Amino acid sequence: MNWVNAVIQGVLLGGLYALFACGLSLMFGVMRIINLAHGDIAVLGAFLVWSLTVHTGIGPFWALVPALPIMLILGYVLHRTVLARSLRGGPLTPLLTTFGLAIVIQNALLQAYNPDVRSLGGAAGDIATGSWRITGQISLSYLGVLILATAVLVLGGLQLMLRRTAFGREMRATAQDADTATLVGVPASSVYARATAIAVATATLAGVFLGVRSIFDASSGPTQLIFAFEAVVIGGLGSLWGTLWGGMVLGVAQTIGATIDPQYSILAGHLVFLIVLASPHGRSLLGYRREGRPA
Amino acid sequence: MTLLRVENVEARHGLLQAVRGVTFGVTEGEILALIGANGAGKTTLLRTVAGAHPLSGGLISYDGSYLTGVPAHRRVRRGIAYVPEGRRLFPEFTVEENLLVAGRRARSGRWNLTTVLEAFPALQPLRGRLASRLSGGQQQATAIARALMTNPRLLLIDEVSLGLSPKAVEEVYACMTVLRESGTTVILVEQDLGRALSTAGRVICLLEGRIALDAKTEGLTRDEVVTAYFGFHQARPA
Amino acid sequence: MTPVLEGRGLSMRYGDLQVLTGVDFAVSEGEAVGIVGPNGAGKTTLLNVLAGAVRPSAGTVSFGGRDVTRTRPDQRCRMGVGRAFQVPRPFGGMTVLENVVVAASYGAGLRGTALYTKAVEVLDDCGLTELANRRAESLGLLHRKRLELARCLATGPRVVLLDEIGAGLTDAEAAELVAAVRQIKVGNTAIVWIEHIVHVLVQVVDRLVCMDTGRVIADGSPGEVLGDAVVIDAYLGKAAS
Amino acid sequence: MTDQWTVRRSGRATKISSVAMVAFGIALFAVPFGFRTDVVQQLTTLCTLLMMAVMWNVLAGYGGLVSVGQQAYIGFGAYATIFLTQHDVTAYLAVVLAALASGVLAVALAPLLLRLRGGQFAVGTWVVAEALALLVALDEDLGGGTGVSLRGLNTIAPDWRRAYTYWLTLGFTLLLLALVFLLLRRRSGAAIQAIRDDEEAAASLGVRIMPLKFMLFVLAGFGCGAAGALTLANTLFIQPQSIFGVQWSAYMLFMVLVGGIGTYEGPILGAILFFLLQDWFAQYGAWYLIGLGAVAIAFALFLPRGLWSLADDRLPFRLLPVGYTLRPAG
Amino acid sequence: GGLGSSDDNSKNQAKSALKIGFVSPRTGAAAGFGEPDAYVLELAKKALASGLAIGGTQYDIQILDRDSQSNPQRSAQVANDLINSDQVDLMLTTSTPETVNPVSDACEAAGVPCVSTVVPWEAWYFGRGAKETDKAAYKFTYHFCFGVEQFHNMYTHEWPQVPTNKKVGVMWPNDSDGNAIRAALGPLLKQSGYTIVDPGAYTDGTNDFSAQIAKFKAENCEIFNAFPIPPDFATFWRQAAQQGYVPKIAQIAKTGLFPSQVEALGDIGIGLAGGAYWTPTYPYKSSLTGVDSKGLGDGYQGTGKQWNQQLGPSLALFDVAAAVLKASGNPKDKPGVANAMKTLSVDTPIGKLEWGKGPNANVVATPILGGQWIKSADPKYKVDFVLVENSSDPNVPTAAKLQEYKA
Ligand SMILES: Nc1ncnc2c1ncn2[C@@H]1O[C@H](COP(=O)(O)OP(=O)(O)OP(=O)(O)O)[C@@H](O)[C@H]1O
Ligand SMILES: Nc1ncnc2c1ncn2[C@@H]1O[C@H](COP(=O)(O)OP(=O)(O)OP(=O)(O)O)[C@@H](O)[C@H]1O
Ligand SMILES: [Mg+2]
Ligand SMILES: [Mg+2]
Repeated sequence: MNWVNAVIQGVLLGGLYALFACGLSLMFGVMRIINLAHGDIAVLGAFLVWSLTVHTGIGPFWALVPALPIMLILGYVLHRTVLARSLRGGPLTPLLTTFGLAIVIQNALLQAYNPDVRSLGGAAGDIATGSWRITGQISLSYLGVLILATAVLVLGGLQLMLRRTAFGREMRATAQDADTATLVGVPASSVYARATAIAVATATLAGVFLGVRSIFDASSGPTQLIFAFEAVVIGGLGSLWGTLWGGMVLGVAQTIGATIDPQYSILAGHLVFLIVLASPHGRSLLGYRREGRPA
Repeated sequence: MTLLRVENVEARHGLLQAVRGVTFGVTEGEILALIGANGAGKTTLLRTVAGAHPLSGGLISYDGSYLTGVPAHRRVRRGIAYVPEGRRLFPEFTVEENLLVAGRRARSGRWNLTTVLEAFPALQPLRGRLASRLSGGQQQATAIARALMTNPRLLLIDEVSLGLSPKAVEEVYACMTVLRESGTTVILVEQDLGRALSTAGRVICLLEGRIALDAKTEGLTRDEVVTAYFGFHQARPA
Repeated sequence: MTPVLEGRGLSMRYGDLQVLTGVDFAVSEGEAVGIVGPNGAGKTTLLNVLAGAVRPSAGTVSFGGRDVTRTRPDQRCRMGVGRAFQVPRPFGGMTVLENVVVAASYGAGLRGTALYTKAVEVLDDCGLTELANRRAESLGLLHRKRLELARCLATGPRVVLLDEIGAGLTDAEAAELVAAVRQIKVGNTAIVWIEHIVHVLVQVVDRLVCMDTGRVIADGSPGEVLGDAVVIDAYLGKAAS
Repeated sequence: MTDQWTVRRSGRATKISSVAMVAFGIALFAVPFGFRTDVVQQLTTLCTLLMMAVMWNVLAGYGGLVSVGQQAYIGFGAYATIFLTQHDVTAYLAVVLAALASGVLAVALAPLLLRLRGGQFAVGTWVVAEALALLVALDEDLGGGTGVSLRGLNTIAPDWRRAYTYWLTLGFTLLLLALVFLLLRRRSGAAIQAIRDDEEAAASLGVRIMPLKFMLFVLAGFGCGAAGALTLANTLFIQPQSIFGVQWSAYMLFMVLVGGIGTYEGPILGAILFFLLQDWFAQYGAWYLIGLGAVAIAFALFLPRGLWSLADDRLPFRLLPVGYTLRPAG
Repeated sequence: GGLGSSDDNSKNQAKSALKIGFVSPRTGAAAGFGEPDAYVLELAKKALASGLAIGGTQYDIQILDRDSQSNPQRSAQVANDLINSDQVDLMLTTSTPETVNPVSDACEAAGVPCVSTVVPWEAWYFGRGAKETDKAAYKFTYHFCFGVEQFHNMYTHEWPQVPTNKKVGVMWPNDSDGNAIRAALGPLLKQSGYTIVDPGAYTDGTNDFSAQIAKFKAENCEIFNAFPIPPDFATFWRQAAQQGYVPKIAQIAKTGLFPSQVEALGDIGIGLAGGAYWTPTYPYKSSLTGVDSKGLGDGYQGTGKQWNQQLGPSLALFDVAAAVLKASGNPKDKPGVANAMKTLSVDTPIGKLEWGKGPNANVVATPILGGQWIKSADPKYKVDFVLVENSSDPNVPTAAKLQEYKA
């Protein structure tokens, strides 16, 4: 029974990882920007939503209604002002930019909100603590299911958008070769900017769920970053569906590891990640699309 | 009617001036061959017109207005298409996706996926293949087809026949004739002098970034061209 | 004459796409072989197999009588198989000279003065002396092609595999190239040269091979092959007729 | 024609500048005799930063291997030192052995990690570092998650202890700089850059890819291990979460990119700049960090090739003879 | 300057100026601990503005305040800079082993006296390498803080206030506090008749605790005890609520120190039991500033924030500093100052600290009292902390009895 519960909780946890990884996957897998500021952007979004809930008294999910557009605009502007220019500097320059951005956001939040911890869980009410009790040992939390459902919707929607729509095609074209994309009429920088906007908005979503699930303060951003990166890589760069699976594999690995012994929880996730990378099958299955240069 | 006018255009790569004060005009429906030795500045000139390379002096006007400050993707929408040197296909796209991405914001016109594939029958069986897996000549054909998808009024082609088999060259030039008939203006860079002279109505020869020759192809002798090429008279090599 | 580089029964498939089908190919010391064929015929793939960039699905490759089918490309290069890519692949961040130095020091195993002499010589042969200290990424396409050739020659090969190094050259430039390639041949190096500009090719090669859809459809003296009706139909088109 | 040209590796200016740099490096050994301990201590810190920057540059700048996990070796070097001192090895000897052990760790990890590319490599190295941190935290003898202090240096008088640590750090720094120089100066230098630009083309010219990458990877492991062990000798206390923390990689990235990636001198400048920023402004807390971030962004936007490019574009000669130039003979 | 001549430096310095270094986490993960430090520093600076008269000499006092960024390497670096560049005469440091241990190590190695607090003393003393048998492991570094004993004492007096089955589910992480507690508190609690259900050490930053929750539910642990970092506890506690684990006593340490951490939990935070090393109801006064605990709390609340426990020990550090400098007779004599620490006795807001009597020569073990988080009566604040148990220091009044935790 414990094992069944571990798997279920792992899948739910995977939803959170996937959601967290979504924006990263978009930027890292598709646009090839390793965004070190992703976690901090998520926390920024959480703070924004927190401020909205405090000042207006609405619940965190309602607060998303104004917050998401704000973050979309922020992402757009971020790209137009900073990222676009640093993309021209070579493949590693965006890394430096996002590193700078990460510490700027983190410490600006620290200045603005002081080091107190915050949570959105209280304001979310029952959703944060309620659950469906399946048996004495197994329960499905409202929140976990909501996160998972959101992850499926967001990642699935973006995956469809990328693969099936003309805008998605333009985005992938821009990622492969931005200069040439402009030569076939794609407004590359605005495509990138829109993609960044989406990434920032999904980060906000993830940040809010994180805030409902636990607590956050200005320095919480980086803590989940590695799990998100792992999810992206396990799932294969460039595939958002893959990221969803990657998140779940990681989540289940962690909960099963914890069932064996709590200290193996995170370690188990890392080991599964390394095993996937090490196995020739895993690598070719997941990595060929982007990284292998055909002979 | 003059479709494109290039006035005193200068372009540089860092300290190196690749195009120096080039002036010429192209009338609608004309085919212009741009020739010149290695490093003469042909590619740079075309890229400047397409908006892929910054202008460091002079003006370019197209269809009655200046292009200064117009980004490359807008120029495409106004009808300037460029087939880059080295093809530059999107390697992770299939042939079809390569074509479609160019067609998305295209002007309307006769070219669409169907008509383009008809013009390049060799591409038909390759539709679903990744561009990175194409042979050199297949890539070249795709690159030209991709440019057509934007329904250009002015088509700039760098190194037209590079890598194409003789038969494929035939097809491409046949297509060029079709284009002219439909009123499309073409500027092509071509090293095969014979081809260039027989297809184009006019030829411009660049020498170290300057125009060394600008003439109608009718009545032009090979010797005149070769002289322009090297800046001095040189016997045709055996 | 014994073949230096020989492929027997070479087949290559990508997924369900058969790119080469039972190709036999050989080139002897000092011999120059041209390969022609329509786009997508499998010429470059054949070169890839010979150079070791891909492993054939079936068949063997031997070099100097040794089976090298499973030998890595860098090993084959050091053994004496030089290769110029169809789409040039310069090391953009390095100067032209440094590009050549890599080839001469690793491919040919030269050191010190011998290395420098070789580099200077190869640059001069390929007309790149003027550009020697330029970063390779700043070269135009045709200069890149020359650099491709220069690097290939700098590895001190016993056989060179050239893929469309002459494409896009003007007549005069082509003449220079022909002279340069003839020079290679004088040194008893075997040459395999893919080129679509047939009139340039025939000035150098002793033998011409025509491929189509992964098979060799003609093999013989240039005159024979170019006069072959099958070749005209598949490759040359009506221009030749 | 051919004898009119020759290949040159160094001009007179280059020779003078390299001799001057070597002399300066050696002169630095005398610092503890002439300066206060705080200078010695700060130079030690600077040297460890410098080692890290140089090593990261070797990997990312020359080898194209962007690692986010070099802290694995930093942490390993530090913990190996602890482990050895716990087994009665003298502290300074332990530092040297720990650096070597980190090199061995790199040898062990290379088969797994070097097969990865680009983003996979970056994340893969990071995960390895995290996994190592967790494994170390499981070991009670090494202090578990609590952290552990380096005992055994306390017996030496503080000034001498700092001087010894400094000399060892400086020695390692110069050794690493010399190794990198040799790597670049010898034919491997050009080959490494070739691999970074295009692996397959490099292979087609006879370059053995794997051994070279392996060499870079092991060198970087060794260097970072040494930096970690010396960090411990300098700070005396470590804790798995921080010594294996990803912030090291972030700092390396900062130093290398701000200084100028893929150049010999850039990371040195970057390390000095980072050190000075920290030294002057760190007391301003969050504002300092905001400023640091702003500096990073400003460099990315306005000087993407880094500080060294300013000098490089203006200097008529190279400071170090690592390149090749064609010059008229005579 | 240079090797072997470091003595010159102190001679060169103006005789009458003393420098005190103060290192605490202001940014990074532990920034919450450093939050009240700015206020405390103000108080101390004001009190020391006119300097100190020691052995007939009037000394100017300069306090050098540094941020450790919650990172050991950074802590060591700032400490070394303070020691070497600024040549501080005394070092003070507080809050979490990440900051305190490296600073202490740097001071010990350099021979600079150092006083520290807010790290359970075992994690400080043994965590830095002292053996069980060492009774005076350090020459220059001194510490005051609670330890496992105090927790044990508090728990065994507080828990009986609510009837339970004496089964304790514990969440002790694999970090400095968790390990110290597991090694020492577990056995003590067992001796006192409690059954410990320990699912094992987990790693800080774990995102799912269903395994532990399942175990606690299966074993019916009516008491729950945890030493987690705040985000882990929040995750755990929400999951526990989701999965229906409701103990009668939820005893937390390390998290729930500050009102914001409890507030953030919403309703499920009300009723959590925690320990306190200082509250404004402590009947003690700072010997340096003359401020009493209530004054300290109110003064801080005057700046707009609710009081928190850090105020007491932080101010106490300055009390100790002033006292030991005076006691030394010659504050420039570093070994002399360190020597004076051994027998120092000083009044602080957290009580009288007396070295030489504690568990060892370097440490004073300070009391920890039991309290519970309740809904605040003051409309300005959401939650309030009331003391329910005071056996470690009966001078401090309790305000209520422990209430059973209700979901
Ligand atoms: N990216 C670059 N950086 C520096 N110089 C460049 C760059 N690209 C081209 N050049 C130089 O500019 C000049 C003009 O080059 P361009 O490519 O326009 O000539 P081209 O006539 O197209 O030559 P080709 O026939 O080789 O394609 C040449 O000297 C070339 O070396
Ligand atoms: N990696 C690959 N995966 C799948 N198909 C491939 C791959 N590489 C080549 N092909 C296909 O194999 C066929 C032969 O390609 P190849 O490059 O050998 O042709 P080629 O004779 O060199 O043509 P060209 O004259 O146009 O250069 C082509 O149809 C090509 O699309
Ligand atoms: Mg060109
Ligand atoms: Mg080919």
